[in-house]
Amino acid sequence: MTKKPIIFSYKQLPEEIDIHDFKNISFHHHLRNGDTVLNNVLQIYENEHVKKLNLFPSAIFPAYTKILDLLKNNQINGITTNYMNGPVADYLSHQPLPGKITMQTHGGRARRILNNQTTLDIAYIASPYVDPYGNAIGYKGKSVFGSMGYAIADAQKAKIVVLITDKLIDTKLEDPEIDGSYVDYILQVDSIGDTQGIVSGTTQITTNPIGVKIAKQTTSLIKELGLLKNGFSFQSGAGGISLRVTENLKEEMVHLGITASFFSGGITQYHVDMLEAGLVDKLYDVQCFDLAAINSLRKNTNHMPISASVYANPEDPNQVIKDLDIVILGATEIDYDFNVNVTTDSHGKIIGGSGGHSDTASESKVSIIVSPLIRSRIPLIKERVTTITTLGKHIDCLVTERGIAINPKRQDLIDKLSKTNLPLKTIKQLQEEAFKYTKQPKKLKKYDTMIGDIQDRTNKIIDHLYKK
Amino acid sequence: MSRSFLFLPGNNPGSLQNLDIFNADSIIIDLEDSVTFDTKDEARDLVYHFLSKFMFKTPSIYLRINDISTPFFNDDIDVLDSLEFKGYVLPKATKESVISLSKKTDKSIIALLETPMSLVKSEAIISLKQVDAVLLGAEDLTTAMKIESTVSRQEITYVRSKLALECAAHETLFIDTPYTDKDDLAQLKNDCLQAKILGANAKSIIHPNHVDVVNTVFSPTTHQIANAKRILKKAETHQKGAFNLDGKMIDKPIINRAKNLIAQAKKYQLL
Amino acid sequence: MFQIKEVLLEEEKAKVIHFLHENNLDYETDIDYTIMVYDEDELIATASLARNVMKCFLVKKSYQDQNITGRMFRHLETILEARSIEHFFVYTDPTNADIFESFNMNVIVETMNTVLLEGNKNINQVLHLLKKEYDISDAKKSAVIINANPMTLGHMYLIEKAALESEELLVFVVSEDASSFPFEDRFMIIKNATEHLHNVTVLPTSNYLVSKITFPKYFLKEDQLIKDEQTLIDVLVYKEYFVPIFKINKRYLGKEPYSYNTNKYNEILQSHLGNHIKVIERKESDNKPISASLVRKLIKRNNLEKVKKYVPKATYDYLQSTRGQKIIEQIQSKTLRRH
Amino acid sequence: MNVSAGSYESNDCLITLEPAAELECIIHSVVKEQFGEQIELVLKQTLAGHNITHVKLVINDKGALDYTIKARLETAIRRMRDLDE
Repeated sequence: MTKKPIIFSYKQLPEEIDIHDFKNISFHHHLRNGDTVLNNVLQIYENEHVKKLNLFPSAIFPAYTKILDLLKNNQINGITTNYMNGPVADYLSHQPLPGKITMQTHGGRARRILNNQTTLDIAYIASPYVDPYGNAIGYKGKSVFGSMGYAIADAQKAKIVVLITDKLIDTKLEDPEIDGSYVDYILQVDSIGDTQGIVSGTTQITTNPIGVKIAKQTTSLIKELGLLKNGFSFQSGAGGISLRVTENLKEEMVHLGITASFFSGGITQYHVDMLEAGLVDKLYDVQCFDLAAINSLRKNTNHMPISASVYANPEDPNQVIKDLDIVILGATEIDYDFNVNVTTDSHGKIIGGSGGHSDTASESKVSIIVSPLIRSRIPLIKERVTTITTLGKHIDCLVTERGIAINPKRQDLIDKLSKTNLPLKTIKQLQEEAFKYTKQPKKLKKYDTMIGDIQDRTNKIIDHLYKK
Repeated sequence: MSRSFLFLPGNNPGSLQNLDIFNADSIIIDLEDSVTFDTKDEARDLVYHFLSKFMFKTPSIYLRINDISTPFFNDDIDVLDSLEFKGYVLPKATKESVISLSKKTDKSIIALLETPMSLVKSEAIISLKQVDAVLLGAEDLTTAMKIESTVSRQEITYVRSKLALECAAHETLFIDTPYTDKDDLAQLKNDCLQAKILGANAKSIIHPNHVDVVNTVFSPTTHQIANAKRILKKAETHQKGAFNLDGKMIDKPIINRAKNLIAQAKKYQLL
Repeated sequence: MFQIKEVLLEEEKAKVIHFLHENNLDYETDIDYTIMVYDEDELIATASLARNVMKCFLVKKSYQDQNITGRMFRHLETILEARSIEHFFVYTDPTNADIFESFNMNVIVETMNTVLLEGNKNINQVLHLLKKEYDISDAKKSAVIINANPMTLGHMYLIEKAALESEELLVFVVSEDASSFPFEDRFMIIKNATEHLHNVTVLPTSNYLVSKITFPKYFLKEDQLIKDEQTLIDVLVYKEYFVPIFKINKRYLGKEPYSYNTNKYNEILQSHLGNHIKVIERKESDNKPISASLVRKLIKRNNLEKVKKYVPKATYDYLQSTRGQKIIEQIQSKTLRRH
Repeated sequence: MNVSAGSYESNDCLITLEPAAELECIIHSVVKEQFGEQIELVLKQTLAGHNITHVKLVINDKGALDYTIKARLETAIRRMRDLDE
C-alpha cells in the first residue's frame, strides 16, 4: 500500500485538484448538524467562482448554509440527495435550479453510484480516524460519528476521493470502513465538526400522551399480527414514537422470554441497551444517532457498521433489509391509497425526504406508519398526498391515536386482526374522524413549475417536486 | 363505576380535544388548580364551547369547578350547568358547600376532601345523598398538616382507611388521591395497590400516561369475574328470592353487585 | 407541568443570574421584572422585563422544543398589558428571531449576536408618521441627535454650525425620560433656543434612538463602559431607518473630550457611517469645554450665575420658571448622576 | 386600550381586540392557506352575534379548532365590555 499525499488546508485544494473541471461532487451527512466539512469545502468553490456544480450530498441539514451562498451566486446546476431540511430546503422550494433536484432513497443512491449510472467526480469524505494509506473508520478519533455507511459507495466509485480528517494516525488501520486503495488525497484540518451535532431533537423517546397511545396501539398490533416471536427482526428509526414502540417491545420480549435476530438502520441508545441486555443478536448500523451508539460500535462486536449498499441496495446480494420483518416509519401525509409523504409539507415546501423510508417499506414483511391523526389542525390523511415519497403498495398499516387502518391490499393482515379488540377502521373513516374536529381543509392549488423528481429505490421516478 | 378519573387542564385546547383517547373511564376537566387566576374566564368559555360542540358517551365527563369561597364558583355553575356532562368535582368540599352546590344542580357530585377539617367531618359529607363519590386530595391535606409526602405514602394510611370505611358504609365510591411523579410507573403501581388494599375503588390521575396502570390495578380480578358469573348462572334457575351457592346465602343485593361487576368487565373488555 | 414564578427574593435573583452565567448570558442591571419557569424543582427557563423591553430569555437546552418561550412571552405580554405598555421590544439571540416573529413581532435590526424586535408597532410606520406630523420634506438634509440635559451653549454652537452648513437641519431630541430634565422640558428649551434658525426642525427620536431600548448601557454610570455590540444596534437603527426615511446625508456630532462612552459612541458611528458623520469641535468657555454635566454640577452647587455663562437664554429662563425651580430642587437633593 | 385572550400554545390562538373606526380582521395562522376563510367566518359570525362593528381584531392562530377560536373571541369580547363599564 502506498501513502497518500496530504493536503494541509482547504485553500490548497484547487492546487491539487481541478475543481473547475470536475463538477459532480459528493458528501456524506454522518456528522449531521455538527458537520463543518461541507461548508468549508464549498467555501473554496465560492472563492474560486466554480460554476454549474452538481452536488450529491447524502442529505442536507440546516447547518449546511454554504450551499445557500452558492445557490445565490448561481454556482449550482443540480442537487441530488436523499433528505433535506432547513434554509437550503426552504430556498429550493421557491427558487428552481438551472438543472433539477433529485430526491433518492438511501438504497437507491448507493445502487445508482455502484452500477455507474451516477458519475461522481470528487467525493469529499469527512473521516474521523485515518491512517497514512487512506484507510478510515468513523467510530474513533476526536470528531467521531460512528458508522460511515453512506460514504462507502462514493469512495468506491468517485474519480477522486478526498478524505478530510482531524485525526491522522501513524500506524496502519486494520479492517477499515473506507478502504485506502480507493483514496487519492488526505486533507488534514483542525476539526471536521462537532460530534454533539449528530444528536437531533427527534432521537428522544416520546412522553407525549398521544405519542404514547400510538406506540401502545402499535405494540398491540405487532403482537396481534403474531410478529413478536423468537428471531424476529425490526427497524424503528429514531422518531419519538418509534422509540417508544421499541421500549414497549423490549418489555414484551422480556415478558415473553424471546430475542430478536437483528435491528437495522439508524441506531440509538435504546437499541444498544437491548443488544447489551441480550435481547437482540446483531445491530446493522448504517448511521449512529447518538453518542451511545458510537461507543457501542467501538466495544460491541455484534454491533456492525454497514454500507448504504449492504443496508438497502436492491442489487446488493447481502442486502440486510430484505430479511426485515417489521419497520416503523413516520408520515407527514398519507392518502386513500396509502401513499406516504415525508418529503414536503402540505404546502409543498421541502422538509425532508425518503432516507431509508421507501427502501425499508418495500422490503420489510410489514411496514407500519405511526403518526398523530391531526397536527395543528392539519389532518394527516389526504385524498392524495402532496408529494409521494413511498408508494402505497409498500405500506401495510397506519396507526393513529384514533384507530388503525390496514391497507386493503393486505387482506391477510385484516383476516388475522378481525377477531381482536384492536380499533380497526378504514382510512376514510379515520379521515372523517379527523374532519369532525378540523373541518375539511381547503384544497390547495397545485403548483405547476416542476423543479425536481422523486425516485424510488430502483431510481424510477414516482413523483415530482413543484415550485411553491 | 369508573376505575380511573383523569384530570385535564381546562384551559388547554390540545388536551380537551383529545380527552377521549387516553382510555380513562372518567375525565375531570379542571377549572381550578391548573387554571391561573387571570385565565379563569378563558377556561370557562373554552370548556363551554368545547362541550357545546362535542358530546361523549365514554368517557364520563366531570368538571372540577372552583370552590365556594371564590367568586368563580357561581360563574362556573351558571355558565356550564346547562351542558351535557356527568357531574361536578367540588374542591375543598364541606357539608355546607355540597348542599349549596346540590341546590343549584341535579348533576352528580364528587366531593374533594382535602382540608383537615373535611377529613374530620368526612362521614357527614359522605352520608349526604347528593354525594356520589369522594375524592381524597392528599397533596393539599399534607401541606395543611405541615407534613411531608413520602414515597411509601405512610402518612395517608389513616385517612385512606377512614374514607374507605365510611364510603363502604354509605355505599359511596372512594377515589384515591393522584400519584404525582409522572415518570415513575413502577412506584405508581405500588401506590395503586396500596390504596386498593386499604379499600379505594378507583384512582384519580394527573398524567395520561398513568391511566393504563390505574385501570389494570382497579379492574375486577379474574377471580371476581368468575365468581360473579357463577352467581348469575345460578340465579337464572332461581327466579325468586335468595338461594344457596357453595354453602353461602345469595340474595338480591349480591346478585345486583355481580351484574354490575360483569357489566363493568364487559365495558373494560375483560370479557 | 411547568410553573411560572416571578422573582421576588434575592436568592431567587441570584439563582437566575447564575443560570444565565452558566449559559454565557448577563443579567442586565435595568431589569425590573423577572420570571423563572420550573419543572418540578428544576429551574428550566427565565425571561425578564426592563420597562418595555423583554430580554434575557433563556430556556434550558433539553426543553427547547416545548414552546416555553411562547409561555414566557405570553406571560410578559400580560404584565405589559397590566402596565398599559403597548409598544414593546424584545432583545434576543438571532437564532430565536423566528420564534418571536411567530408571535407577530417585527425584526428591527440584527447583529451577529443580537436581534431587536418590536411588537404592536412598526418602526417604518412610526417614523413615516413622525415625518408627516412635522411636515419634513424629501430634500437632502442634516441631523443632530442630542439629549441636552439641559441644553448648553455647546449644543447651541453645534446646532448653529450645522444649520449654517446645511439646507435643512433636523434636531432630534432623545425622547427617553431617563435624565434629570424631563423630555418635554428639554424639547421645549431647544425649540425656544432655535426659534431664530429658520431651517431647523426640532423633533423627538420616539423610543428608537439613544434610548434604553437601542442603547441600554448609555444611561448607566460612566464606570460601566459600553461595548461596541450595544452601540451597534443604535447605529444600525439610525442607518437603516432614520437615514433613508428622513433623507439625512450628514450627521453632526459634538466632540466629547471627557466622556469615554460618548467618545466611544462617536467612534463607532464614524466607523459605520464614514463621511456621513461630521465631528464639530466642542465649544469652550474659559478654556473649558462646555458640557451638560458641568452645568448640572453647577446647579447642584447652586451656582446659577456661573450656569448663566454656559447656557442659552432659553435654558436660563426655564431654570428661573417654577418648573425649572422644581427640577433644580430635585437635582440638589440627589447625588449627581451623569445624565 | 386593547384586550386579549388565548395563548401561543399549539392548538390554541391569541385574539386581541382594539376599538377602531371600522371592522378589521387580521389573521395570522399556521394553517391560513387551508383554513383562513373558515377562521374569518367564525370570527365574523361571533362578532356579528354581539353586534360588534367597530373593532380591530388580530388573531395569531397556532392551529386552533373552531370552538377554541370562538371561545377565545367570546372571552376577549367580555373582557373588552368589562373594561368599558
